[in-house]
Amino acid sequence: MSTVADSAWLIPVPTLAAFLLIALGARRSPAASGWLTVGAVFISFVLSLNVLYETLAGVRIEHAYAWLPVPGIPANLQAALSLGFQVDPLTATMLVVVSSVSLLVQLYSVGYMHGDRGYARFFASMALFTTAMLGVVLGNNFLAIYIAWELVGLCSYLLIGHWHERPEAAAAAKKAFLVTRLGDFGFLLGILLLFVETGTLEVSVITQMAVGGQLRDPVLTVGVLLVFCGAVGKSAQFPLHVWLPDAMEGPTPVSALIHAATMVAAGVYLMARTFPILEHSPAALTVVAVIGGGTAFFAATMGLISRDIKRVLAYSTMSQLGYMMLAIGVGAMSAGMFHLFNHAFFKALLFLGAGSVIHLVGTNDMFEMGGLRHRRPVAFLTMTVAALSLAGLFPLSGFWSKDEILVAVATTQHLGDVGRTLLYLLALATVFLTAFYMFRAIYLIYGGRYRGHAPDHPEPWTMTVPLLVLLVPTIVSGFWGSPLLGNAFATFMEGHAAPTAFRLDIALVSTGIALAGIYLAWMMYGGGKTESGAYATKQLRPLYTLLDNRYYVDHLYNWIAGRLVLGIAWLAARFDSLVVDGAVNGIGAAVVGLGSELRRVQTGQVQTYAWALFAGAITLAAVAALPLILGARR
Amino acid sequence: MLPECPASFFLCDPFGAVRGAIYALLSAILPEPLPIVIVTALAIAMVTTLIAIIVMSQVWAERRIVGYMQGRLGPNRVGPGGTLQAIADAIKLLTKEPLIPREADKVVFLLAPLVVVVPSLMVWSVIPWGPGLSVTDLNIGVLYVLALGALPTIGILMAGWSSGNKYAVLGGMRAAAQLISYEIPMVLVVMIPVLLAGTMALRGIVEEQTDLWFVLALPFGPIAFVLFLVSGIAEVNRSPFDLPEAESEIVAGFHTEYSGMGFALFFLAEYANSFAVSAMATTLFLGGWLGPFLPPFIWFFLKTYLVFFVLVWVRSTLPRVRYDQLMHLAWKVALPAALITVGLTAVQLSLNVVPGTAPR
Amino acid sequence: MLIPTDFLLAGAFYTFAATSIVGAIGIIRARGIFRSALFLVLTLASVAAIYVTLGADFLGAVQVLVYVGAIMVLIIFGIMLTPQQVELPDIGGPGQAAAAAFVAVALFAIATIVITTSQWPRSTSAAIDVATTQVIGTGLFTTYVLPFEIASLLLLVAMIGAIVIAREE
Amino acid sequence: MPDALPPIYPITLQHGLVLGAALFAIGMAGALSKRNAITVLMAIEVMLNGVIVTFVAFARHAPTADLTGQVFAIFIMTVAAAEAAVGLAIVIAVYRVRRTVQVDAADTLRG
Repeated sequence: MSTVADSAWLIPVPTLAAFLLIALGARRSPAASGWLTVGAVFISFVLSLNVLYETLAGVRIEHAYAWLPVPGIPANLQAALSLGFQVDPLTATMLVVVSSVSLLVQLYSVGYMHGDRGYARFFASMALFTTAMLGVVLGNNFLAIYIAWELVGLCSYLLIGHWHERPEAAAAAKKAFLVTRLGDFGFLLGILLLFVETGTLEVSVITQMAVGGQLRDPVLTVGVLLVFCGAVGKSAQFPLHVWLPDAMEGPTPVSALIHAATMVAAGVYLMARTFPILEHSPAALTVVAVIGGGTAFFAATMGLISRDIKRVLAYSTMSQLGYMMLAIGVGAMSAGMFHLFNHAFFKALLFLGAGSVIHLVGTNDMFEMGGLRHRRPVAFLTMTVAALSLAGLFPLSGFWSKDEILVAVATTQHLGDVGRTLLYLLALATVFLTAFYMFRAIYLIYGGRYRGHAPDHPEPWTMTVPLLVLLVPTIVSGFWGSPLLGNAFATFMEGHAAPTAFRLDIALVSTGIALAGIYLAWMMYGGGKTESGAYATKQLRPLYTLLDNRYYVDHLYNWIAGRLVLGIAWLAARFDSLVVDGAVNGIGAAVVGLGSELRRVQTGQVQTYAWALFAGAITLAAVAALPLILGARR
Repeated sequence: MLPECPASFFLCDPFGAVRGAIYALLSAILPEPLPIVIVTALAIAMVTTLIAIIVMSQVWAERRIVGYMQGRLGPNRVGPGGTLQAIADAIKLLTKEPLIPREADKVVFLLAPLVVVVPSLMVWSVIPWGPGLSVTDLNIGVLYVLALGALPTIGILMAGWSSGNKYAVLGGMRAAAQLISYEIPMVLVVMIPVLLAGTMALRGIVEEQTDLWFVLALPFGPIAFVLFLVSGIAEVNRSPFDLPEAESEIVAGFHTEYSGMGFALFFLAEYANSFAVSAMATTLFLGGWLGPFLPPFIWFFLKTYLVFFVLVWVRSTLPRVRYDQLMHLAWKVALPAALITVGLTAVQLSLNVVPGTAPR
Repeated sequence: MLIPTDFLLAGAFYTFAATSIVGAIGIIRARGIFRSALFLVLTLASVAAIYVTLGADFLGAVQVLVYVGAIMVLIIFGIMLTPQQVELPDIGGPGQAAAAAFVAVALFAIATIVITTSQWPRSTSAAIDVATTQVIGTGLFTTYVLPFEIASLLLLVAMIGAIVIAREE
Repeated sequence: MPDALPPIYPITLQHGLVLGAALFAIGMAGALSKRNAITVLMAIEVMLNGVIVTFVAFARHAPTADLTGQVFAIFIMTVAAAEAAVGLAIVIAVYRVRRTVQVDAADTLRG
């Protein structure tokens, strides 16, 4: 049977072609570059929808191709170095998420980036980014995933540093690249370890070996934890989270695409992809759960005090990704993926809405906004719905997936009672914080009167339409996994009936907590008030300072890089200049003495050297042929 | 289309029939190596005679056509309609005193015309005039033609260098640069018929065109044909690519100092090459000798002279290009176009979507 | 009773071997560098003919196309672009010439002794009856695909390098 | 009847090898003794041709007809083309700076 899914490898091709066309010449026309990219992503999106449809009908595909059949390379190595793709529920879902969000964000960028000097370059990078991301999702073995994974990293570097003439943007781009590289190094080590142990890079084969018991601890645990390092870097989990807030220096559509919907989700996707391996290592599961839960809470607290709307959203993203990791860590992969699926839409919507108001007022500082509900009613409406969804209120999409995660944490078999209770409480606290900071942002931006001076100006339709389109999945996408439809998402994802059922008590508790958070935000910031926030800041000065300095993690890294490394380097330099150089200089002096005698051999004439070379070679040949020469004489 | 020629059917392949008869006769009276040697020698002699006739006919035709296009008569005094004008010219050239400049490097100066003319004549040994009708059919025929096409460059450089005249040196360098620049798209574009036919033997290429002339092998056949013609015109230094001998800039280019016999040889080589390019265009793209009703060799000559007419037409229509335009055309237009066309043809073949050819 | 093909082939081989060696010596002995280049053309063309006698028809054509058509034109261009160098004495001092001649003769002597006294596998006297082009092409794209790719890379690097080195500032 | 032939033909492997060695040796003599850098390049081409002749002779007389020798000949031609291009570029660059192409004039490295 020939299906669209059979040709799923075609999905990244249009965007790649768009990238090449822009690079090769379409860049001369910015408008053409933009619409070329949008058109290409649209094709990818349509194909992805087809693939999802077929996958829902039960199609499962895995193809591998030997990409460089070179005689002389062992067959097993060739097989390992094959590239291929698979189509399964996980891939199909991610394809739709990535291509749909990319499509809308790029449509939005056509308006948002209008008049930018690097317009064509921007779209070229975006097209390549989408290609890479689709590649991560399609790849069926670690080699393919890793190649696309690094390409995603490269594109994020290009896009965060899009305004590279600004030093902060350039620094942020470098930071993002280097920090994620740190995680990627672990990922590469993990791939190599698993390859050495199993002799293959194909995820499905390694999974079978883990299930069948050929792949055991400690290699199993160490391997998946190293792979998890890559996910920690990409998904900005503690302790490699430091790049994400800075990455907000990039254009807002970039933030929406990379830092909310797709690239950071790649880490979660990777853990979901390797979940069948991961679940055989309880220790690794615990690490993932603790890091996920910890990051969820930790990032949410930092979001409380930020003045920068995009940073609030960035912390929120880290926090939600922590949620997804937590879900995977407690063994509920489908709950994590479900949250990823919903989150992609409403977080993209929030970013694009934020971009809409930033585009209007020209600053990211929420304290210079206010009252914008009149000027940007569409953004106000859609962002409020998205914020409600993020806070987890019935019946929006966030409610269903967050609830599923909470149920999974509360009922997990993987952790002890104490750990389960702690993580559950942490998750609930995060719900409260999330509701609070989101509505703090909404009130500050849209409530009260405008505190800035920017004049009003109309918004191009390309920026409004994506907001409205994204509103639809923000409201309805949750029903796919809701108990109203029998947890269809989990069944689809895991291939059997969902393990976690809906629990009314937990739903009520979490809804109550979220409402409390919104109420507190209304109390403090309702109607655009800013005084109570300032008062709270003054009263809780030490805590504020701690949060404002982001728990001093950046300082710690700077100290490690600046002091510790430089200190060791200083010691090494002393050793080098005294001990090593002393020895080298001594030898050197001896050689100089000898050389001044021998230098007369060097005529500088290249032919002299060539003559010596040939004479030497001929002497050697003569020695080797001596028996023959003597034989000839005889 | 005529069916496969029976060897004895005189009208269909008169030369083949005669050759068969001579061979049969000789092998009856002589031991084995000699008949084939004699028959081959006869064929060479015939083609050599043919060269003289063809070149004279070309010179006459070109001058008459150009004359007509320029609204004048052209040669019309010697012989009926001026047909013997070329013979008169040849006699004039051969009886002129050969001048050798004092500054010239005499040996090289005298050798240069030979180095130019011999490869031009050698090409003729593989031209397939009809089924089974060529001096020899090499299985690397296309490559042989291309390799021989590269040799005259050296002769031109020799002529320019040895004349001891700066215009000649400049003309020689221009010619050499032009030849190697257009050689590359030429080599690439010739690969398209080779790819389509699956052989480099010229006869094989013609036979593969029984169903479809390669010029019609859409979508790349026509592009390749045009590219071949353009590169071919440049390769034989004809207008509008006749910069090496641009009178208004560098006198007569590399053959400024040649007169008499030497000039006659360059002249002969130029027309022999023009015919060879026309013949190769016919063979590679226009189905060679294939055609209905008429004997194959007639078809071959019809098509070849048609292509030659196009060359003449181009010459009298287009102005000479500037040197930078020439190089621009070679490296920035013809070469990429040829590369892309060859690449896409290969893709087309590997996907088996070439019209008119059987899937391989 | 002669076998004519073999006889002709042997005659061609000896003729072209002689011309190639004459050409090679001519490169060293010629008056003026331009003539050296012409002698090199003679050598290269003769060697191409020798390939044909050794059953490498494809290679012979490629030799003419690549060496004579491209490399030699390049070299002659180089000669023309470096004027005032043509008439200078082109051979090194007597010591250098003697040393060079000595290693060359020594090499040739050793090689000849080794070649003539070694036991070579009995060669097939029948000419190779294969479609050389096809066999070489298949070889290039299967067994030797890696060297082929590296050679392509080498050409690219050489091209870029030559442009960078020779370009006027 | 090959066995009845005079020893002068058919051409054997040794003929090709000796020719290759001769070309290589002559080229080497030229490369070591000529002063003009372009002549040195030409002499090196002769050496490479000697090597190719050797390869082709081996290919002709190899027991298997896979033409490995001819394939390698093609690689050598590739290298020769690259060498000529880069070599001439260097010669021209040197000429532009020092107004000479004599190899013994470029002796900045003399000790």
